[in-house]
Order: sequence, then C-alpha cells, then structure tokens
Amino acid sequence: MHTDALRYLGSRLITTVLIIFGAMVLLFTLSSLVPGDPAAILLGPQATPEYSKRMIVEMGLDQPLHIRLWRFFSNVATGNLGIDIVSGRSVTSMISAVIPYTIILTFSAILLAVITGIPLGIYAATHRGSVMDSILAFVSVAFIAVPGFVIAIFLLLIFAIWLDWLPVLGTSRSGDWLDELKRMILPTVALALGWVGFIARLVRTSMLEVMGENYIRTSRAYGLSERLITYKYALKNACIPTITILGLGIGRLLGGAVLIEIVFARPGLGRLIYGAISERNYPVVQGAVLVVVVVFVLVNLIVDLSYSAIDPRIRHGSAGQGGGH
Amino acid sequence: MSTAGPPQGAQHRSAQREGTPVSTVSVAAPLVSLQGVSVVFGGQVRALDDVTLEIDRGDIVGLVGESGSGKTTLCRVLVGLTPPTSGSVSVGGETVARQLASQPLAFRRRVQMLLQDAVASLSPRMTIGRTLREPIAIHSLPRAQAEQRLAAILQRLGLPADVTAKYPHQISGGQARRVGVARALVMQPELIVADEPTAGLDVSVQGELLNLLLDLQQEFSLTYLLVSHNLNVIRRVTRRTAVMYLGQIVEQAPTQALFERPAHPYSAALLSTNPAIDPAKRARRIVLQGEIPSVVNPPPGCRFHTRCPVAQARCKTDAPALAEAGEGRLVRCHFPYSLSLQR
Amino acid sequence: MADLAPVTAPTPLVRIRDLRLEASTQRGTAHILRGVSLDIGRGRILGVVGESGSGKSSLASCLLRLLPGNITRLDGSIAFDGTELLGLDEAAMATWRGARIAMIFQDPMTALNPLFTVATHLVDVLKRRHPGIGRADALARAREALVSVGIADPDLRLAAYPHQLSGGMRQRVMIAMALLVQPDLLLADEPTTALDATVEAQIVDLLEGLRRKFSGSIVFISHHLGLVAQLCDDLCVMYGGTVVETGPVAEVLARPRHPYTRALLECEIEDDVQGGRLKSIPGEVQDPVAPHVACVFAPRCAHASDRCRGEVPLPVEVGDGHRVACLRLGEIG
Amino acid sequence: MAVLARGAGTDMGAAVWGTLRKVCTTLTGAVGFVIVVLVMGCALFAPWVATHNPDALDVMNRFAAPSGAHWLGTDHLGRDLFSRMVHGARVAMQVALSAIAIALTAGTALGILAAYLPARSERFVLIVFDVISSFPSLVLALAAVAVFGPSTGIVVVIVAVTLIPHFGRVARSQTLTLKSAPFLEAERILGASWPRVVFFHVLPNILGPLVILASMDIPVVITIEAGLSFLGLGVRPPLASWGGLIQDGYQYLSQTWVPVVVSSVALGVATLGFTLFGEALRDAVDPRIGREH
Repeated sequence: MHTDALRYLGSRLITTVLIIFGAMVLLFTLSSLVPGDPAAILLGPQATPEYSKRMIVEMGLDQPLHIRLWRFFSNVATGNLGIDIVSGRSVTSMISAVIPYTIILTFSAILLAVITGIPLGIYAATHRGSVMDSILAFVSVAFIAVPGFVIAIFLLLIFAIWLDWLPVLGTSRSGDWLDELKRMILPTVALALGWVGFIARLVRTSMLEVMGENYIRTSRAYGLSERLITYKYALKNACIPTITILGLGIGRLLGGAVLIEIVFARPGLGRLIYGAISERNYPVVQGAVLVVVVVFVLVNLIVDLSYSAIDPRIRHGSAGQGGGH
Repeated sequence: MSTAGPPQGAQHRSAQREGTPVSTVSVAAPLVSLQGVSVVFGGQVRALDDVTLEIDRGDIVGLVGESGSGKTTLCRVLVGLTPPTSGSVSVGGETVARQLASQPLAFRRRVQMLLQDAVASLSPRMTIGRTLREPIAIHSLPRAQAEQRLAAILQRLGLPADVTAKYPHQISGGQARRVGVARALVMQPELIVADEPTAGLDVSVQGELLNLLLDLQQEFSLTYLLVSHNLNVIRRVTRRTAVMYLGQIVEQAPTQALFERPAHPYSAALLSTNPAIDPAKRARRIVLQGEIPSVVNPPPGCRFHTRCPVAQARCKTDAPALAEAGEGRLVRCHFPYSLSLQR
Repeated sequence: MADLAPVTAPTPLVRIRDLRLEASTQRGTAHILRGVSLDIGRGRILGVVGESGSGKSSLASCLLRLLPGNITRLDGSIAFDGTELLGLDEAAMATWRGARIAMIFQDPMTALNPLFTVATHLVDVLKRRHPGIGRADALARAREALVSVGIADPDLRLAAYPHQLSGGMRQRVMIAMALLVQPDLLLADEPTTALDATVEAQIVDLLEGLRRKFSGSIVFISHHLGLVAQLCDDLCVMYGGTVVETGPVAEVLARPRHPYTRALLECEIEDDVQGGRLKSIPGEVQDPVAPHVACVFAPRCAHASDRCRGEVPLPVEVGDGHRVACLRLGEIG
Repeated sequence: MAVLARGAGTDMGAAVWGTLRKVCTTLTGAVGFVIVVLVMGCALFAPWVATHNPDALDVMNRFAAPSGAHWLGTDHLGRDLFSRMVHGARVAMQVALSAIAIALTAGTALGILAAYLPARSERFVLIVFDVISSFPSLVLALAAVAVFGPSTGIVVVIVAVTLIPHFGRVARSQTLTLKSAPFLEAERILGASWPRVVFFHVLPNILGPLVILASMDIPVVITIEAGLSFLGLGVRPPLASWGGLIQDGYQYLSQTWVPVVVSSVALGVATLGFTLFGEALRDAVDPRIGREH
C-alpha cells in the first residue's frame, strides 16, 4: 500500500518535471525563431556594429543552439529568467512584482466558482426537473459559452459606468485595502462566472450519475436517510470529476486572467505579456509564459495528489479496477 | 462408452485412444498440439504455465476452469492472437508461428474462433451482411462461389434472409451467435475454438445452439475446442476435457471418466460445485477454503496446495508433473484420486 | 383469489396477491409483473427461478419498493406480517428497509461504495437500525458479523476499502451487512452468479449455514436450478412476469405439473448420454409489451389449445402448497 | 458509439437527419440550431447579407445611431456596423473551421497511432500532449504572436496545435477501448490487415464522438480568436472580426456604448448558439462523449 502510494507520487513528479522540461524546450524553440536581432532592438537605431556585436556575445547569442539551450535551462533552474531587452531589468524581478496580482485574481475567482458552483450543482441534482433546475441549466450554459472578456465588458458597463457602484479600473494606489477589494470584485466575478456554470453543471451531472450507481442502491436498500446518502455517500464520489476539472480550470483561468487584466487595466502577468509583445520584447514574454506554465503544472500536480487523498483506489494504485467508475 | 452420437471415424479414434497411452503418437497425428506452452505477460504474469494438450482431428475437447486459470489465454494462443513465451503450438503439423510468418491468411482460414460476447463480436456500424462478407474480402475468396456458400450457410443455420440488412443491435443474442458461426464457416476452417458459446443464453435456448454446433461438426468435419463454465454443457457435448487451474492443466481425461471419477482434487471440487437437481444424483459438496491465488505470485510446489483439502507436506515443495493415471487420463497431482465425489 | 388461502399451518410471512408492475418504455407499456401471487413462508428459503425477462429480479425490487423511475403502475397487494407494504408512504417504507427487509445484490463489485471502508458501510447500517448505538459498540458488532460470515481477519477487513477485497469477500461483507440488521426477510438476487465456481460454493455453503443462525425467511433468486434444489425449501417458477408453478422444492422438481417447468427441467442437461439431441423450448420469450390476455407460455407450449390463447390461467392448488397456473392441467396430467 | 447508425437503418444521410431532428426536439437545441444556421449563413453569404461595404469609410458619419440606413449604426470611422458584423462571422467561421479541421485530422491520427504504438513511444506522445496542454491556449498564442507577429494564419495554427491534444487523447482512449473490443478481435482472427482494421473498423467507430467534440470546440475557438483580435494580436485590421469590433468600440466607450454592446452581443449569441447546438448534438448522440476530461 505504502509503496504503491510512493510509486504514484514518484511517477507524477517525473511527469511534472518532464512537462516543464518540454515546455521550456518549446519556448526556447520559439525564441530561436524570433526574427531580427534582439541586440539591435535593445540598442535602437544608433547601435554601432561593434557595440551590437559585443551585446550579442554578452547575451550568448553567438553560441551554438545546444549551448544556448543548456544555458537557458541552468539559468531558469537558478531563477534567472533573462534580461528585459528594453529596460535592461531582470525579467525575474519584473515578474515577481506583478505575479501576486494575477495569482490573487485567479485564485479568488476559482474560490468564488467553487463556493457557489458546488451548492448550485447539488441543488440542481436534488431538485431534478424543477423550474429552478432548468433556469440554472440555461444560466450555466450561458456563462460557460459567453467569453469572459465579453462578460467583463458588460459588468464594467453596467456596474461601473451606468450604475456607478464600483470603481472601475486599475488597482488602488493609496494602498487602501477596502478600495482594492472593491476593485477586485468585477474582475473576479467576470473571471469566475464561466466556472460557476461549469462547476454547477459538472456537480449536477456527476451527482445524478452517482445516484444511479449500485452502491447507492445498496444504501437505499438499507434505509439510510436521503440526506446521509446525498451528502456523505454520493457527494464524495461526485466531487472527484470536479476536482479533476479544477486543475484544468486554473490553466484556463490564467489564460482568461490575461484578458480580464487588460479590460480592467489591472497590473499582472497579462499586462506584462501584452506590453512586452508590442515592444517585441521576447525574453519578458518567454519568462512570463514559462511562469504561467509552471504555476499551471504545479497546481495540476497538487490537484492530482489531493484527488488521490479522496480516492483510495488511486492511493493504492488500483485505479480503474472495480467500483463502478 | 459413447454409443449413440459420434460418427464412425470419431468412435474409431476414441477407441484407439483408450487403448494406447496418450503420450505416444497415435496413428493419425493430432490436429492441434501444444507442447510445454507458457505465456508470461510483462515478465511476471504467468498466464499459462507448461501447457501440453493435443486435439485429434474431429474431436471435441472441453476446457474448464475459473478466472485466472488461463482458458482465454490458451484460446488466444491457439488462434495466433497471443504468441507463446515458450513452448510450441502447432496446428496441422506445422507451428502456428511459422504459418503466421509464411502464409498468415491460410492459417486464419484453418483456425477460427467464436468469441464469448457474440453481439459485441459484430462490428456495430456494419450491417450483418457486410460483416459476413468480411472474410470474403479479406481473403479475396472467389466472389460468386463464396456468395453461394454464404447463402447456403445462412440457410443451414436457419437465419432469416432479412438478417443481412440489419445491424447487430437489431438482432437477438441467439441470432448473433449464429452469425458468428456463419462468419467462421465461410472460411471453411478445420478447427473452431468456441469461447463460452452458450454464456448469456437462457437454458431454454442453449440446447438448440449446441445441437447446431454438433451437427455442423459432422457436416463440415470440424474439430472443436469448447470453453465453458457450464459443466453440464461440457459433460454432454465434449469427448475429452481439460481442467485448468492457475495457468496449468491439472487434469485431462475422457469427459465421462472425468465426471464419474475425477482424479485431481481440484477437478473433484470444481465438479462438486454443480449440484444436480435430482437429490439422488447429487454428489458430495466439496467446499475449498480461501480464494484463487494470484497468477503474479503463484504458490510454490503444487499450485493447488494452498486450497487442497488433501494436501500433504510434499505438495508444498514439489511441483507435480502431468502424469498418466490410467483410462487415458493425465493428472498433475502427487496423490491422484485422494478426494472422492462420493458421499 | 379465495382458492389461495394459506395451506401451511402458520400464516406466511409475506402474502403477495395479484402484483402488477408496469413501466413505460420506448416501445410502449412493458408488463413486467402480470399478476403475481405468492407466499413466503416463515423461516423458509424460497427459491425463485426463471429465465431472463421472467420478472424474478423485479419481484425482489417490489418487495423493497426500490424501483426505477419509469414505473407507471404498481398495484396488487404485498402483505408483510399483516402490514400492506404497497399502502405505505415512502417515509414509512424507508423504515422497513434495512430493518425488517434486507437485500444482497448480484454484483458484489459495485454494491459497495468505493470511497468508504467496510467499517463505514457496516456502522452506518447499524446506526440506522439501532439509532443511538455507540461507535465502539457498532464496530464490535460489525466485527462479530464479519467473523460469523467466515472472515478470518475482521479488523483488517473492517479497515479495507472495497477494491482491496476479492469478489467473494465483498459478497461476504454484503451478507454480514444483511445479518447485522437481523431482518425478517432477506432478499438475495443471484448472489453467487458473478462469482467463480469454487467461491460460489463457499457462499452457498455460508448461506446454508445461515439457516442455523438466522430465523428469518430468505428469497433466493437464481437461474441455476441445481443450486435452488440444493439450498431451498420452496420453489417458485416464473415465466413472462407470472408465477407458473410454486410449491415445496422436492415436490415441484419431482412432480412438475406446468408444461414450462417440465420443459425447463428437460433443458437442464444433467445426464451424460452423449450424442442425443439436446432439448430446447422453441420460440422466443414473451414480449413484455404484449397485452396480457392469454397464458404467457401458450406461444411456446406443446400442449397449448385455443383456450390457452384466449384466457389467463389462475393458480390451482394441486397438492400441499403446490400451485400451478395452467388451464390444461387436468388434460395433460 | 454506434449511435449514428442506431435506429436509422442503412442510410448515413437519414442518420444525420434523424440526429438533427432529435437535436431540435429540445428548446435549447432548436435555438442553438437556428443561431448556428444564421451564423453559417452570414459567413457563407456575407457579401450578399451585408448592406454596405464593411470597409467603406464615412468619417463624417462616425458613431451614427442605428437607423434605416445603418441598422446597427456606424463605428468610429463611420463604417457600417451590421456589415462589419456579418463579415466578422465569416472570419470567425474561417478560423474556427480550419483550425478544428487541422486539429481533428492531426489529433485523430496521432491518437490512433499512440494507441497502437509500443508503450514507450505512446508515453512520449502523451507527454507531448501534456506539454502542449500545459500552455493555456491564449497564452501559447500570445507567445507565438510575440515571435511571428499578429496574423490570421498564426491564430489558426496555434489554436489547431492547442486543440490537437484534446482530440488526440479522446481518439487514443476510444481506440484503446476498441482495441480489445470483441469485434476487432474477430477481425484479427479473420486475418484482417491493420490498415483494414484502422480505416474500416476503428475510424468509423471513433469518428462520431470526435466530430461532436469538434462541434463543441467551435465556440472555444471563436472565443480565442475574438480574444486575440480584441488585444489587436489576431486578425489584422481593417479586416472585420468580432474581437476587433469590440476593441474598436471599447476604445471609444466614453463616447458611445452602442458599438461595444452590439458587437459583444453578436459574439456572445454566436458562442452561446454553437455551445447549445454542440451540447444538444452530444446529448442526442451520447451524453457521455468527452467526459473523460
């Protein structure tokens, strides 16, 4: 039992490392395709050929590809994501300055989605076929289907411009946390709504599916109360697909956060990448994208491990055998 | 012995078989010969272990055993779906491996299989007609002749003409089984491996299918290997039976002799799990303790010793070999006949 | 129905009268049970046999009133020790489940929740049966129950999740669960069908041993006539949603009166006469959508007359508790 | 699996027709179907549906309110919004359909291949899939745009690449299930060659679910294209695209909200319509499709 769990942990860790490794190779390949000379961009039109050459040597761009790849890996491993070719600042410090905004936005959105989506899903499943169930179904699909930035624009238009209830753009400059909290509301809701619908629907379907399983019939045959069956026996099973989806959700939310940050003019990885693209500042893009990927992969790892905490079959390395899934 | 049914030839052969020891070569070479066949999956799962089995031309051999006994693997080895890890499998005097390498299609025509789940063995998005023409297309059989043959077979099997326009989910389980038989017969095979042909059929209709299989055996001079967990079917239909446990054949004997007096303790226990309806005929119930061990880590010595009611010290260390025990039977036991079915 | 007055000395535990179950399907209304009348004797094991579509599993579901959602009609009478089960509301019925009626299912692999340990399953069932029971007490009883179904290392098994147990072990756990609530009626729906032969023998042995410890009645549903003959006291033969013949097992099997029972017994090949033709019943099983206006077996019956094709036979007492539903009983002997 | 064949008999056309009818029996399915037909119609017949040249400038008439001449008004350059929206549908459908066609083909091929490859190679393919899907689509697109500059072609390629693992995994798992299916065993016992098995037996049985997944991916691709164009990193102006229209309007939000609302509603209705249709299609065929992810 114990060794199975360790083996599972080990294989999951190896896969995670391989994925991050692969992502770095992919980013590096892209970067080696960047047209033009980064040194020339950095130095502008005044660059003398000698100075430009010195710069190229300094940045190691004259080295063969595999040496540059190796250098990229060892730099990343030591936390060095390169140098912003426009300002000359360290990419790592630029990213660490803005990443808290993105992380907080993403995680408050997922938290909001979970604490509203799961109860809604349970309600819909236990009141199957009711009017409320149908309304929830339609609202869910609308939230899922309509792009997040469109929802963001509408929220902005309604609550900030027409109703003028909430401050609109950016973060609080005064450091006033209440003001900052207010400014967080719209972006968080805009980012979360799609996932509220998604989680509500997923919980509903999984719940209904689990309710049809033989082991629920066993519980019924022994007269266990409907409440015990729903909230103890069925909910745990129904949560497993939801948890799996959450891992993927973080990735999509990180992607969505980029757009939301731009709509609401909030600082964060999205704005950093956006700004860097218009400057053709590839090292910044590369560093920021890599950070997004690493966060995504690590969150997925955590999700997978917590999943095994719920499901003993994964823990014991016997997934898929027996047990109706 | 068997008086009513078997054709002249078969009777002749079975008489021969009783007279001569099994291990020596009989006059006609057996159609199927497995010699010391083992199959190991992934380096540790010993699905088959040193299986030796011969099937005479025109014979009907039964195979019984529980899950993990290796019945299915044996079938797959025989039809060339699973290569043996060691040992040799030959059909018609030439090894399956060589036939698959030199003329695979000829081997496929020679050996056919009826799969356990008859409905699922038909391609779900193809009409029955197209499924039945698959062998013709794959083997580029002469079209007109093959079509004629197919029509004759369908009629012989009592399948309605409109069945060919239907899809598998639109026909009954009994019909699906017959379609499977028809598909095999188009190839004019010599050997048919039938994996649980009556599984899932109600007892009121299984007789019809078995009668059909028996008739076809005569008409098309077929040889059968019949796998079933229904001991009544094995007892009634087959002439020889092999009992498998944990990847090994533990006993192999003429069916009637086996059911009357099993030599291996496992055979005795297995046969006793099938209580007769008539209390007068009901044998003593032998209840084995424990569960079937895993094939990944089979017990040392005799594989059955962990559950054997009559095991002795020697059984825990010495692995018995398949040895002759009279009446044309082979038994893998140090102490054959020590567990009796009699009350 | 007056002719169905109880014959056995004590009143039966359960008296089922004219039970009808219908469900809506894509092809129309399916008649799953077409007027079943049956007694379940106190302390007796009743074997219910029948082929697919005979309604034997649905009969068990009716007794527990755990039915799928597409049921459109359930009427007749199930009198359980004087209480009419069909008259109870859902809340009242729930108090019967896991108290006076318990059930063992066919597929032990899916009958237990994969995310909860054996202990959780057993303790929850006990707490529902005896509200107020302490956890330690419940665990002790669960442990005891596991021992009584032949589980050698109960503490290990209590802590185990279902996937860590073999099929036979899971079925033992299910039996232990049933024993824990000490029901008056235990329903066993093909409890050994999914098991290997030698493990099946163990479970049959266990069920037979139960007779000494268990005072309630058992309904044992199976398609294996030999098993029923060995294990049961009474036999009920079902076909097409009706009971065609019922009575003491030895009597029915030794002197079957209904043409279907006889045909079924002939299909059971027990002899080793090689070569002879195997018997089968021509035709196909009754279409559940077909209306119930005649003997359901008439289309396949060798003795069917015009009367059989136009009239529904009622059960007739032919011996001590031996009842047969056949219109031509007198003629065919 | 055998869904399209179920009940419909022999004719493939009849099967498709039957499925569509089933889709339209639900209200949401019918609404989705109508929207899909409208969007497709606009895309196919944009020049005829549009009332104006979408690129015709009329700076004197900028931010015109909706009227008989301009049904939805004009944008900041005086271009007719309705006509730009109709042409935006064309761009959206072009991007969505070509990206999905590429991803479906490549993903299915890779998925089937992975299922038949030895374990080690299969694991490599799966890791590659994992690597690709560890990039949120939009983020990978941003990285690519940073390198190659904004263009419709890049959007198509990147979206296709990010969708390949989606189809590839489903194709693989479906093929693995089929591989041990008795009817494929039967084919092997009959001696069928592997191309025959793959093309005649595996492909027809996995294509149905994959096509339905593809239809459910259409709104996802529309969203990504619109998002990139909204950032000015997708379809290049002056070509009309829904995301670009929203961006144009968003710039001038302080002056008028009409263009933003109109183009957002168009985008929202289109993605909602395709989602409703895709889900109704899935439910009509097999509600479990795509649930493994």
